[in-house]
Amino acid sequence: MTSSRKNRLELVGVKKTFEDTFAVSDVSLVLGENEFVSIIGPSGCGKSTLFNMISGLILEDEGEIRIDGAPVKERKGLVSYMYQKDLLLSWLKIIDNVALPLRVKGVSKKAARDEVAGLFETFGLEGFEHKYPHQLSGGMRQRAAMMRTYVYSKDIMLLDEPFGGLDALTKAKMQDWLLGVNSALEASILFITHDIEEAIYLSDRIYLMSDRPSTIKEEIVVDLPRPRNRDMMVSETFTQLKKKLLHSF
Amino acid sequence: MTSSRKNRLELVGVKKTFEDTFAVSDVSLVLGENEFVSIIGPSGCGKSTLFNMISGLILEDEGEIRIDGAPVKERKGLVSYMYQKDLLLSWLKIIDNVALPLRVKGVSKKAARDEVAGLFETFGLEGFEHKYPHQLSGGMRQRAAMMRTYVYSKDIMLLDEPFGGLDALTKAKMQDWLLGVNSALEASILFITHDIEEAIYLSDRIYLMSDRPSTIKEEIVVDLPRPRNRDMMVSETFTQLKKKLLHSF
Amino acid sequence: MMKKSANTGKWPAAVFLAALTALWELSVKAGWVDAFTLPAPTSVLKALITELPGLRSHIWITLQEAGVGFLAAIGFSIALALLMDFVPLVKKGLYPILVLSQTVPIIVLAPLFGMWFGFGMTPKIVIVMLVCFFPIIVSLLDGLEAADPDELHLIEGMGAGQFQQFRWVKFPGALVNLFSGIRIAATYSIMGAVIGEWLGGTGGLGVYMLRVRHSFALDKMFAAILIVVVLSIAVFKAIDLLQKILMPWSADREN
Amino acid sequence: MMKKSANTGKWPAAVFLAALTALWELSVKAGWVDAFTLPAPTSVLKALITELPGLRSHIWITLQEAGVGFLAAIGFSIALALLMDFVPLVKKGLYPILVLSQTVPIIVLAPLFGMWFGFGMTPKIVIVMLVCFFPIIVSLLDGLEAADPDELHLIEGMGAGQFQQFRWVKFPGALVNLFSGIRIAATYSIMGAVIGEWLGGTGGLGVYMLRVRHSFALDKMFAAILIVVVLSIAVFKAIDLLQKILMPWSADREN
Amino acid sequence: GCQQTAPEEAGDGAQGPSAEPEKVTVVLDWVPNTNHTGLYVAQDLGFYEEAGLDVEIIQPAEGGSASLIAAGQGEFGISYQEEITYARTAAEPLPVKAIAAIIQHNTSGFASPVEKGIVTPKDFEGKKYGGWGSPAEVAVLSGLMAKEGADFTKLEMVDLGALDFFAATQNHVDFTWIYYGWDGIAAEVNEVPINFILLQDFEENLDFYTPVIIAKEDTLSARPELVEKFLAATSKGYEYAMENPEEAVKSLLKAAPEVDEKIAVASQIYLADQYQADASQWGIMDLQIWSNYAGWMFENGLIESELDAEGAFTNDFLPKK
Ligand SMILES: Nc1ncnc2c1ncn2[C@@H]1O[C@H](COP(=O)(O)OP(=O)(O)OP(=O)(O)O)[C@@H](O)[C@H]1O
Ligand SMILES: Nc1ncnc2c1ncn2[C@@H]1O[C@H](COP(=O)(O)OP(=O)(O)OP(=O)(O)O)[C@@H](O)[C@H]1O
Ligand SMILES: O=C([O-])O
Ligand SMILES: [Mg+2]
Ligand SMILES: [Mg+2]
Repeated sequence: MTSSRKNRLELVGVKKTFEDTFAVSDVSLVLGENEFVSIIGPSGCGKSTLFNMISGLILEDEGEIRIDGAPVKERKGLVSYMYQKDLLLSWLKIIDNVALPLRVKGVSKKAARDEVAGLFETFGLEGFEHKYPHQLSGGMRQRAAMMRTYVYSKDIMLLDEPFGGLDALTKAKMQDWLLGVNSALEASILFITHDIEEAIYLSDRIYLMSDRPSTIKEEIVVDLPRPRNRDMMVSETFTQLKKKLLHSF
Repeated sequence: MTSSRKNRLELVGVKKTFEDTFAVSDVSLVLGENEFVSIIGPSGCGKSTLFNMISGLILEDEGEIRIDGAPVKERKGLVSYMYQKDLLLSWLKIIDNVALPLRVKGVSKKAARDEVAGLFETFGLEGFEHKYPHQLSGGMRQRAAMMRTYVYSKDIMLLDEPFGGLDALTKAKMQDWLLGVNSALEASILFITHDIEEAIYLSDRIYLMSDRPSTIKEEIVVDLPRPRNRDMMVSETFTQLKKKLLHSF
Repeated sequence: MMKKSANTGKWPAAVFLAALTALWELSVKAGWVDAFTLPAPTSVLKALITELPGLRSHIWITLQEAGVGFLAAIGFSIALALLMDFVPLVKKGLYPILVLSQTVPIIVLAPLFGMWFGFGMTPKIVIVMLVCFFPIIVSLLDGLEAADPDELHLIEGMGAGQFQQFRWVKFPGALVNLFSGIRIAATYSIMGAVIGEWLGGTGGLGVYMLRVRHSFALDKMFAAILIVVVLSIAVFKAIDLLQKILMPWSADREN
Repeated sequence: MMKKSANTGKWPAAVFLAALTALWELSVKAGWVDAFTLPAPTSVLKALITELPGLRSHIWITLQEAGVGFLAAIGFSIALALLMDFVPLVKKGLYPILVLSQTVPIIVLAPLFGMWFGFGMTPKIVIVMLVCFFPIIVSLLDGLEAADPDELHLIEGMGAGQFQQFRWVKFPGALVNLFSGIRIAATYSIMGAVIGEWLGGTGGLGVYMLRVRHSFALDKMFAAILIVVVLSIAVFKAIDLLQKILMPWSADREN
Repeated sequence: GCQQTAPEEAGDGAQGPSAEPEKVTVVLDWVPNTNHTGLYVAQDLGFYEEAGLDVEIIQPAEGGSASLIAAGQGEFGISYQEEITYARTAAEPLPVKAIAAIIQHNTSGFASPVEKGIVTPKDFEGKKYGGWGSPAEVAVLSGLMAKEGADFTKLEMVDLGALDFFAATQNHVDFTWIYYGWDGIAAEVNEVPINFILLQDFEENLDFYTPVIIAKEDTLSARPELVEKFLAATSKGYEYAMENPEEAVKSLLKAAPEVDEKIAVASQIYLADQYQADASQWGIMDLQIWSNYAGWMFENGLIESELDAEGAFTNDFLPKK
C-alpha cells in the first residue's frame, strides 16, 4: 500500500469454489480512496468472480470483504459495476438502457433521457440513441454499457474489461476520458484488463493474479505522476514496468 | 496483391446500409489461397457486417462477393465463421457445443464427443467439458467458440476478434496454435482484430478500414518470413510496420 | 433476415377454408350426410342473414360478458403474477389452488355459481375470468421464472427493489410468454361467455343456441357458432396487433 | 443465486388449503350455508371412502381417456408445430383453423359429437385432444418464433437444414414455452374426459357425477370432483418433474 | 296394421341359443332413473336375452336422444312428446317416431315449499319462478295464470340453469317446475313438505306423454320384428315393475349404483301406479293427447308448422293383448 490513503475496499483471505471448480483461493487486496487499481490475470482465473463477490451477487465461501473498514454483508447497490458481458436489455433502446439507473431511481423517462443524451457524443454513439442493442456493433454495445455504468457511478467502481472490444484509437479516447472522470469524481476504481499497457497507463497499482485456484501473485506500484498523458508511454519507467509485468506473467 | 496466389475470396465494390445507418460504402478486397489477411478498423465501422455478408447471413446492397472466382449467391455453409459474440447454446454442455458441427453432419453423440475431447487440453479447457456455458468465464467461452469453429473448419475461415478477451499469455498460445493450424490445414483466413501486434504477427496482409461509411483505407503487406516466431516481434520490420499502422489509424 | 419467402399473405388459410366449405356443402347437397345432422353452409348463411337483426342484442350481451371477463382476467393475472413473484410464499400457497380451479369442470360448478353470484351477468363474467386467467398466469409465471439471472443482478446492482426488477427485467422479458397466454385465453373468452349463458340466462348467444337447438334448428345454431368463431378470431387478431405494438424491439428484429 | 429463501417446501400450499377447508367445514357446520348446497368436507371424505370401491372402474375409464387424449395431443402438437414451422404455407393455412377449433364451445357441439362419433371411447379421446392440443401448439409456436436469429445463423452456417435448425436451436429454445403449454393442457386433460363422458356413455367419472347429482347426493359429487382434482394435480406434478429432467441446464442455472 | 306372425312366437326359445343375439343400443334421455326401470328389469332378468337381444343402455348428454336416434347412434331412445313435436316440425324434420309411452300421464308440475302458500296458478302473482328460460315455460305459465285470471306480468322469472329444486327454493325463488316422480318424491323422502300443481289439473292440453320410447322411421320399416321383440320384452319389464316395484328397483340400482336408493324405492312405488294408469295396456298412446298438445304449442307460437299428430307416434309395435 502506498501513501496514507484511506481504504475504501478491502478483501481479506477470500475463497470461492463452484461445485468442483476451485476458483479463488485466498485473495487479499485493498483499494484506497480515489485510487485506480488494475487486476491482471490469466483467463478463467477468477477475476470476474472477485467482482461478483465484491458487488454482492455471489457470496464468498470464506474470508471477508470490507467497505470503508467494516464488513458489509448486503453489498448490492453500494458499488457501480460494469460487467464483462454488455448486458444491454434487448427491449430498451440504447438511450433507455443508458438511462436505466436514473429510471430505477425514479427519474421520469423524459428527464432521464435528457440527462444522458449529452454523453452520446463523448462515447462516439451519437445517432444511435434510438436503436435497439442488436443494431449496434460489439464495441458500440460495450461503450453503451460503459455509459450506463457511468450514469450509475458510485464512488467505488468495478470495471470488467470495459475496453476489450475497442480499436486502438477509440480505446485511447475512452482511457483518457476515464482518467478525467476519475479525478473529477474522486472515485475509487478497480479495473480488470488483459492489456498491460492500459493497466500501466491508468493505474496507481496493479495486482497480478495467478492461475486457478487463484491468489494475488504480485502487487506492482506504478510510479508515474498524475495527471497522465500518452507521452509517458514511451518513458523509461513505463517500459520497465511493462517488461516486469510481461515477465511476471 | 502479393505473388501469384489464386484468389479464394473477392469482394468487389460491396455496399451495405441498415435503415438510416450507412455502414459499408464500397469495400473491395481479396483473400488468396492459404493466405492470412487481417482487417483492422474503428469500432462500428462495419467489419462484422462484412463477415456477415461474406458468410451469406445478410445480403449486400450492391457489389459482388466471389468465391473461387465466381459470384456465389447462396454462400451459407461455404465458409467457417467465428462470430464476435460467442453464441454458445445455453442448453448444450461445452463439449456438445464444440461437437455441434459434427452432430449437424450426422455424427453420433458419442463419436462426436470422442472426436473433440482431445482439443480441450490445447485450449486450456480440460475439466470443463461437461459444464454449461454460463459456468465459464468470458475468455473460456471465447475459446470454446474458437474450438467449435475449428471443428467446422472449411478452407475459408472468418474469425471475428477471436482472442479479444484473452490475457497476453493465453492469447500468445492461441496465436501460435492458429499459425500452426493455418499451415497444416492450408486454410485461407480472414481475421478481424483490434490488436495491431497480433495483426502483424499473424498476417500476410492487413487491410485498414476507415470509419463509417467504411472503405478500405490502406492495404499493408507484412514482409515477415514464415514460419513466424515471437522473436520477430522485436525485429526492425515489425516495429516499422507497427509504427506505420498506428500512424495510419 | 432474408426470410421473406414466408410472406405470402392470408390467402392460404382462405383457400383452405373455402375448399373445406365447398366439400361440406357438397356432402350435404349430395346427401352423403343428413341435413339434420349437419346443415349446409348455404343454409347456415341464409339463417345468419335472416336471424342477424334478432341476434344483435344477443351478440351484444355475449360480447360484454366476454370483454369484461377477459380484461378482468388479464388484469387479475398480471396483478396476481406480480404478487406471486414478489412473495414466494404466496406463489407456493396459491399456485396449487389455481391449478385446482381449472381441474374442476365448470359445468359441475354451475349450480354453485348460481347460488353465489345470482343469475345476472356476474356469473358469466366470473366463468370467462375463470377460463381465461389460467393460461395467462401460467405462461406469465413461466416467463418470469425464465428471466436471465445476469440481467436481474445488473439491475439489483443499481439498487432496484423487487418491483423495479419486475418492471424493467422480468416483465418485459416475459412479454412473449404473456402474449402466448393471452392469445390462448382470447380464444376461450367468447366460448366462456357462451358456456356461462348456457348454464342459465335470459340473453346472449349461449341462450340463443340452446333455444334453437331445442327446436332442432341446426342451421340457426350453426349461424350462432359462426358468429362466435368470427368474434373470437377478431379478438385473437386484435391481440396479435397489440403484441406488435407493445414489443417493437422484436418486430424490429426481423428486418 | 443466494435466493434460497423461497425454498420453503410445500407447506404454504398445504397450510392455505387446510385453512380454507377448515373455514368451509365451519361454514357448513355452523349452518351459514346449507348442506344440500355445499356439503361439509368431512361428509365429502366419508362419501369418498365408502364410494371408492365402486368408483375404481369409473376412475380407470376416465384415466384411460384422458391419458390417451393428452399424449396424442402432445404428439400431434409437436408434429404439427414442426410441420407448420417448416412449411410457412401450412402455418398460414392451418393456424386460423386451429384457433377456430377452440372458439366453438364443446358443450354446444356435444349433440353433434354424439351424432358423429357415437358413445365409445373415441369421442372422449377426441374431446381431450381438442381441449389439450391448443395451449400446447400455441405456446410451442410462439417459442419457436422467438428463437434467437443469431443462433439460427450460426447453425445455418454449419450447413444445418430446416430440421437441424429445429432440432438444435429452435426446439430446445422453445422448451420453456412447450412446457407452459403442456402444463396448461395437463390441467385440462381430466376435465376434458369428464366433459366427454357427459356427452354420453356407460362409465367414467363424468357419468358418475351426473348420476349422483341427479340423486341430490352432493357429497358424492364433491368426492368425484376431489378425485378429478387429485388426478389432475398428479399429472401436473409429473409434468414439472419431466421438465426438470429434460431441461438440466436451467435447473443448473439456479445454483 | 300388423299381421306378422313369425316374431310372435320368437320369444320362447324358437330362435335357439345358436343364433347370435342381436345388438341393440338404447339411448336414455338423461341419467338412469326410475322412469327407466322397465328397461333395466328386462335387461337384468333376461327378458331381452330371451328375445335374442343384447341391449346396451347409454346415458347421453342432457337434452334428449332424438337427434342421436335420428343420426343412427342407437336403435331406440327415450324422449318426450315435446321433443318429438319439435323434431318433426323442424325445417329439417328428424325422422323419429314415438313407439311407446313409458308413463301414461304427465307427472310434471310446479312445486314450492308449503310455507310459500302456492296452491293454484293464481298464487303465482308476485312470486319468483326459477326455470331455464325456454319459450314453452312462458307459454305454460302465462296460459295457466290467464285461465285463473291472474296477472302474468306480476310474475318474476329467473334462470336457474342447473340449480336443483331444493337449492333453488332455499334462497332464490319461490317455485320451480319438477317431475313429481323424482323431485317430488325426493322432497317426501327428505321430509320437505311441498305444494304441487299438476299441469293438466288446470289445462287439459298439457297432459302430454313424458317420457316416451322412440325409434327412427327406417328402423320401423326395415326391422319391424326387432322393434316388436324389443317392445315385447320392455313391456314385460315395465309390467314386472308395476307388480313388484321394490324388486324391480334393484335391477336399476344394480346397473346404476350411484342412484340414491331411498329416493329410488319411494319413486318406484309411486310410479308403479303411473306407468299404465288408466290405459288398457302399458305403452299405448292416444291421438287426442298428441294433437291437443301440438295444437296448444302451435297456438302459442312454439312451433312454426302444424304437427301431423298421426305420423308422430305408433302403437303398432306394442305386444298384442
Ligand atoms: N456460475 C458459475 N458456475 C460454475 N463455475 C463458475 C461460475 N462462474 C465462474 N465459474 C468458474 O470460475 C472460474 C473463474 O471464472 P471467472 O469468470 O471469474 O474468470 P475470469 O478471471 O473473469 O476469466 P476471463 O478473463 O476469461 O473473463 C472459471 O473456471 C469458471 O468456470
Ligand atoms: N442488424 C443491424 N441493424 C441495424 N444496424 C446494424 C445492424 N448490424 C450492424 N449495424 C450497424 O452497422 C454498423 C457496423 O456494425 P459492425 O458490427 O459491422 O461494426 P464492427 O466494425 O464489427 O464494430 P466492432 O469493432 O465494434 O465490432 C454499426 O453502425 C451498426 O450500428
Ligand atoms: O370448459 C371448457 O374449457 O371447455
Ligand atoms: Mg472475466
Ligand atoms: Mg464487430
